[in-house]
Amino acid sequence: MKELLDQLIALAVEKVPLLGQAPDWVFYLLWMLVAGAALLVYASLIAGITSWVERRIAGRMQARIGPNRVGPRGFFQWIADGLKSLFKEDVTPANADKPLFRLAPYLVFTGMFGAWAVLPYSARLYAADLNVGILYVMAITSLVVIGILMGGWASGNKWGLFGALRSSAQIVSYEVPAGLAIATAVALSGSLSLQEMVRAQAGPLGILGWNIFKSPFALVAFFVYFIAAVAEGNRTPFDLPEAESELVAGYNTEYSGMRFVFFFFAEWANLFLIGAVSTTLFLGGWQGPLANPDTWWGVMIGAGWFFLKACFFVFVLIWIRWTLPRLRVDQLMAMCWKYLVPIAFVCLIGTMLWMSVFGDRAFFGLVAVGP
Amino acid sequence: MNYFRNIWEAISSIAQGMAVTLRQFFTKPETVQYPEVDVLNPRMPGYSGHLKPVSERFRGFLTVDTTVCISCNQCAHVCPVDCILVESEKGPKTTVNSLRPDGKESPKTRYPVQFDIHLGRCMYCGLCTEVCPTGCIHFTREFRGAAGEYHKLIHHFISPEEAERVRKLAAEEAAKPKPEKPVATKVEAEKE
Amino acid sequence: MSPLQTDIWTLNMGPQHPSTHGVIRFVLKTDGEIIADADPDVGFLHRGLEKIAELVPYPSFMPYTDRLDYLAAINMNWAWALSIERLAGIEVPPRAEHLRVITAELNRIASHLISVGALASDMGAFTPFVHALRDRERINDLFEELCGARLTFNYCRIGGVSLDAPPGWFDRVRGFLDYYEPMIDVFNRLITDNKIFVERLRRVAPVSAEMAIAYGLVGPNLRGSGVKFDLRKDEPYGIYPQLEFEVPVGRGYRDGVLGSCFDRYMVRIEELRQSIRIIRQCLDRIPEGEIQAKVPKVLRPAKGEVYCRTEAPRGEVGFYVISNGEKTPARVKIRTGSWSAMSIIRELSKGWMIADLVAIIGSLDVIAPEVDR
Amino acid sequence: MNLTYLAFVVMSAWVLLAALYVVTTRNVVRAAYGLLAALFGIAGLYVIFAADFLAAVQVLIYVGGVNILIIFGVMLTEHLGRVPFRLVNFNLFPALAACALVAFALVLGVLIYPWPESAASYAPTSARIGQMFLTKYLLPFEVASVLLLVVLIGAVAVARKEVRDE
Repeated sequence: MKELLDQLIALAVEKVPLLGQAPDWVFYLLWMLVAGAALLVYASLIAGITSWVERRIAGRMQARIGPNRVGPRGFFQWIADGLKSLFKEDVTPANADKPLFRLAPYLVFTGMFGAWAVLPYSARLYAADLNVGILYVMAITSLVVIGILMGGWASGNKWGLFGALRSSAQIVSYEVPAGLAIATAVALSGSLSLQEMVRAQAGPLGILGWNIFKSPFALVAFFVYFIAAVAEGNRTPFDLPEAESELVAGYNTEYSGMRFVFFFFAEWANLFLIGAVSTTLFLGGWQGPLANPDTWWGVMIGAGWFFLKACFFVFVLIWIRWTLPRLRVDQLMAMCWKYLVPIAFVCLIGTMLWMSVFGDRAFFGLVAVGP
Repeated sequence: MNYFRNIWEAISSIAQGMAVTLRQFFTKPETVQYPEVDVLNPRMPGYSGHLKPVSERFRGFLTVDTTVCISCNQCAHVCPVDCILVESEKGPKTTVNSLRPDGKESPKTRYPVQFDIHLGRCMYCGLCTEVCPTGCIHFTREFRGAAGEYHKLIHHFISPEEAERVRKLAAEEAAKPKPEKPVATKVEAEKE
Repeated sequence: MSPLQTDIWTLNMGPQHPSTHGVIRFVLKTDGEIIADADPDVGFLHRGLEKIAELVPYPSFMPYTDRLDYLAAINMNWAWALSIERLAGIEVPPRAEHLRVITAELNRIASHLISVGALASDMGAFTPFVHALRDRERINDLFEELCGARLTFNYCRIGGVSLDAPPGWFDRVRGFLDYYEPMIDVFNRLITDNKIFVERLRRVAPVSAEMAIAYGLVGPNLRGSGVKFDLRKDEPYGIYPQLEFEVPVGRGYRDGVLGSCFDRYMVRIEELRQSIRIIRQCLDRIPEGEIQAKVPKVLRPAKGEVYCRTEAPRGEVGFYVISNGEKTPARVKIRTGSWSAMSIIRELSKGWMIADLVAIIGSLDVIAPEVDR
Repeated sequence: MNLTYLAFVVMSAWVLLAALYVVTTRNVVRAAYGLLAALFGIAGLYVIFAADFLAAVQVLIYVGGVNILIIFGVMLTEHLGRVPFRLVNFNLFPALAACALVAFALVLGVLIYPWPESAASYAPTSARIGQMFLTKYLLPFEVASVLLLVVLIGAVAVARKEVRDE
């Protein structure tokens, strides 16, 4: 990939006059723009298709069909909806704080898509590999809560403000168990970089090295992380910020047209993000049978594994959403502080003890070989 | 102990619920794809769910067989929303075949010159069909009634020409000192 | 330390709000999430049904009773028919009585399905609502075969019912019951047993028996508070005395508080089973015969008045009818269950959260047309 | 003029403008959001100085945590922060004096400290930070932990008292 790019750049320098004299950072900037655009297209595609998938799955779970008119089995429904939203009137309430109201959806969008830059799609397929990758993911997604808070407050609607307050309380709280569960995975992998974490999960069959198999505590930590991630993503059963039966639509009550779509695209992009991060942290990322970071086909198979695992999580998330009722605010907090946080602590300490006793050998390897 | 019981209950009950939705996920949907599935066909070809087609007794739009209507006005009287308007002229006396199962014949001396049913007002209660002595007003299974303009919801069951013809007939009838049978049979024949 | 100074917010919940079950408006005063006051503002759906009743003849009011509570139209029809039958002293043939019980109990199942489904959907789980509707759709099919309508049945008549069952209908009802009885368990697995759902309801807004009686709660809402009062047992009408069934009451299901939202919900779930039991008995013993008593074409009941109450899915529905010998009633007063349920919401919701208010409205099963009439 | 320098100038200008907005705007909520922008800019400066761990943590803690709480608090003030508040200047001179003192201290610190000539290498810093915390800076680290614990317990105590008052 890099070689191909270098050749392309060389070709461009040769053909385009004056480009040869341009400083290096021009190329750097161009490369970043291209990578960013590619990532954005990929993420939008995933988010859009997820919106269709979710509606189809929801339909079938409710004995309905779901969208099936636009294209084969309604596959292009999301494009139709996107186009429709583009043409819809974009209402800004008179009582709104206009600059903040307009800014909020973009913040949400940026926060969600920023995290996509460091996802380890495969061994050599990624936009960036930061050595604080997982911290970056946590940090950049906190923009989402700011966007929600901003949008909810700026729309000048009390229901919106309610949603925003609930959302921020929820996300700030659930960052704690999520962080602790992530720390468990970090302790097992010994790195903050997502690529390194995935590489550390290599093991027999490509499966047994996964973090959830390395220690029983990691398995629990995985569930803790997953629940906390669902809560941070404002999905049912933690969808209090936009609880439609209580708060009309929560923080996006006043949004319409394209801005509304930004909120929702971010939500659907978040589904894949939750799946991807969970996969990376606990389920071995692109590790899997036949995945090999050194050959190109091994890399492609790895990408397939990663995509498959993430999509499985997307399905589980949708499945949960269309089954469960919603928690109440105090129950939400009780669940976080009384259940998830202590359990996450136990997992972290337990994993460390486990590692000091058994080393970071795989759980199943341990069972088979004995200590 | 309660603490762990709570966790266990939460996990098991959520798993149970998710099993139910998953089973539904792999079951065929029940939705009727309405314009594609012919719901008036008893077998509803193309549909795989469990719902029934529009039944025989379905209370769709009202329709009137004006040839058997004896203009007794009972339907208009019983109608709770006054959606039926009947005006009639006195004409030659005949007997008509009623649509009722007993096939009872009713004497007919009045002929409707206007029979309007306002389907925008009608609440499809069926009281009019029950009081009708001849069964001329009855339900159809038709339910597709979208209209672009409001006045199109008022169904006129007698055309102006027909009303004009009946009026003429009634005027002739009124001019005569005594009604004669042959005229009436001619009317019947024409109508058929 | 002085407590934090907090502002009271005034919020407008409704008339266009996803969980008000029709057009009802609440003016909420909240302290954060906690409700200080929920002032119900009703009347958005007022159609003047009581006045209409004075203007149309006795039989012609029947379709209007469908609209009184469109989720339980048969029960409303029956209440009206029964009132006039008592007023005019009309005997109803036994086959018609059985048909009435079968349809009314089917309708009770349909209505309770909406109620429990809507409560689940208010709790944020939309799928149970659709699953409930899926089963209700079959009842609608049965009704459509019987009387031609799926919602506003207009099936009962003064002195009987309008149509006899079509051939094979009873078998199809039996088939539905065989299908539906296990579905209650499936539904329970889907939502009733759900830990989140139970926790959301089991201790929320308990109504004590005294309070329930004081506010005149009726039907499942009253029984949810542990008061065993069912007009089908305690003031029997129709053929209910000949039928065996139990009256489920709230008993603090799942370690909850007696009379909480979950008790009201569970009473409805249990009533589904009882209704099935009643229908099965009726199907076994339905006699042949007339379905309509001899009623004069223009009904002019003798001077007098009657208050007749029946047990509808939302509790007691009573018609107070005064006749002065004309073909239209002189005065009709309708008493409905949702009205009293509505009156308790203000008292009940104080100190609970907005999310609980939704649960309270849902568990009381308030239906706007019944409130406003 | 290389890219790092340009980025530094841009970032600094961003931080300064945002900070200026915080103190000049009359809308409390917007001031909180301005603070957010400033904190974000500081994280950007950390990135430029190759302090990757610090940058991520800056965003995580200050933007994702502290600032949200500030906004949270501000939004709950009366009338949703729509009342523009006025800067009354009777404290102008003491404030100026304090500012001058702080500025003096800062400038002095900048001038005295022997800054490294070139930017540090872009090596991962998290491991070193961790080692430093557990060796050289153990005492300040633990003192800070205890302080945070005290704050946490205090917050719980305050919150509980209010609940009892109700």
